[in-house]
Amino acid sequence: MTPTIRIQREDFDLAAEIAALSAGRRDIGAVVSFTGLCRDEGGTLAALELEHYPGMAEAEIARVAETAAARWPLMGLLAIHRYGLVAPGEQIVLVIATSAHRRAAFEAADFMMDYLKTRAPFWKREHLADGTTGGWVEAKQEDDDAAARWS
Amino acid sequence: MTPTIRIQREDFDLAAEIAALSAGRRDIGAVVSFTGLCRDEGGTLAALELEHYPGMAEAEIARVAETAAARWPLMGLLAIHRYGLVAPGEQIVLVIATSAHRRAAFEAADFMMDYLKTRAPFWKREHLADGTTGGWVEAKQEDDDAAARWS
Amino acid sequence: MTQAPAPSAAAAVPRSVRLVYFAWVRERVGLADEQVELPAGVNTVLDLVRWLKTRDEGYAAAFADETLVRAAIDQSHVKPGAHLDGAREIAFFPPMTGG
Amino acid sequence: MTQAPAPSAAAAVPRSVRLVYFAWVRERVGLADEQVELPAGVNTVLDLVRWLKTRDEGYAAAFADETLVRAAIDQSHVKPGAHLDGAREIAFFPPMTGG
Repeated sequence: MTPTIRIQREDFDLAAEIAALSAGRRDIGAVVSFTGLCRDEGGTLAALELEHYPGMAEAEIARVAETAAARWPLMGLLAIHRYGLVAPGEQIVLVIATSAHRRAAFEAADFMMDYLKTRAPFWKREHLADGTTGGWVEAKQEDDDAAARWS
Repeated sequence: MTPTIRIQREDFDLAAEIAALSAGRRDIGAVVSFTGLCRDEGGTLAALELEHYPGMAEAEIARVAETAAARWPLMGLLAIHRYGLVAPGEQIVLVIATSAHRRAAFEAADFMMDYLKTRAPFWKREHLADGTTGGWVEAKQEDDDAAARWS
Repeated sequence: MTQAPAPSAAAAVPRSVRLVYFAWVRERVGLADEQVELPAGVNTVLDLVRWLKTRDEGYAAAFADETLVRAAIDQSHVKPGAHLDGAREIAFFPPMTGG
Repeated sequence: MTQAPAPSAAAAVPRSVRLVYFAWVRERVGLADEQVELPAGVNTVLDLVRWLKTRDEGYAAAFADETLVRAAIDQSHVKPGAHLDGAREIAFFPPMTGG
């Protein structure tokens, strides 16, 4: 099983990605997907700007995916992370895990998101509805705590 | 937030259900979906027959969904369970949870599946590839154990 | 002063309930559903199971393991000790295997 | 018998590395990337941070909190004590906020 990792400016299509992971297979019992969206923060946010470290972003998510693939019996694993400007309601990140059974698929997708949050080199900056550029989003202690659950 | 529960013979469309839960909203940050599929069990299975208790199936899943909605800050929650004959590779069950943050969405979807497995009145019977009718699928201790994690 | 009816008076009223069976419980009983009059002394789910087992070999086979078959009263899960007071529909079925 | 070069000989060779900066580290430094010759005595990531801070106020502001800025060597996360031997690209950035 080779994880699929894509870092792209363009939007993605969950249904098409699940179809690609499932094509020609009849041994998958469980598909778990996580989609992260841009929130409008009560109308104050115009867009999020996502900066990333090209090369390392792919490499680091691939390392996290390999760890997940070694830990759970997965049939498929995919992660897509966008960069550039993303408007409220738009998709930012997608993780899909497929397995024979639900526990592996749930845990692998959950693990991928926790590690991707704390290890993948992406940084968010807020563009506000009033036309100004807000600050860089600060990292949260709860994200570090979430990742620590798996070690 | 009123959970959506559907018990139906027909297949379902994950992308359409997510779109319906997200329509007109810009406050959702996380969407977690679980899709359960019929496995072919190494080519031995021709189909699963799903028997259910009409009325109670809806009522019991609704009770589980209300418990989830009270426990996590969800923006949307959906469960669809099919009955009748389902062929390998086809979809059986769908759960979607949406929230501002990923932890609530992951945990609610995971909880829904564990409880749905052990409390929703559905029973699977195997129809085998050799033309015979196999037995009723036996309940697994691991499903009871999974549900017990939440109490 | 008027006196409240004694509990025994209520119990004496014939109690007609619908029984429904699913999966292999249905197959062994040989019926999907039936309407029965609960005999006197049948007050709990377990009482009902034990009475049903005396009816014929199909029921006896379905309820051979009294701890295995699950029950619902009016479409809510109940334990074997649950009372049947006011029940309209009582269901018996194997452990669930959906999802 | 020929003698292996002493470690000090290797250390004396000028070590040119590419430095890359992201997010507010990039903004404070005022550069997205640059090529630098590592001075003698700069052996670890923390040595490099402390040397960069002496260059001007932008670097000093970027690395004011030495424990906050994260580093990667050749696109893998490293700790402040990591050695720079053989490093081609060293990146500095704030804690990640993707996902």
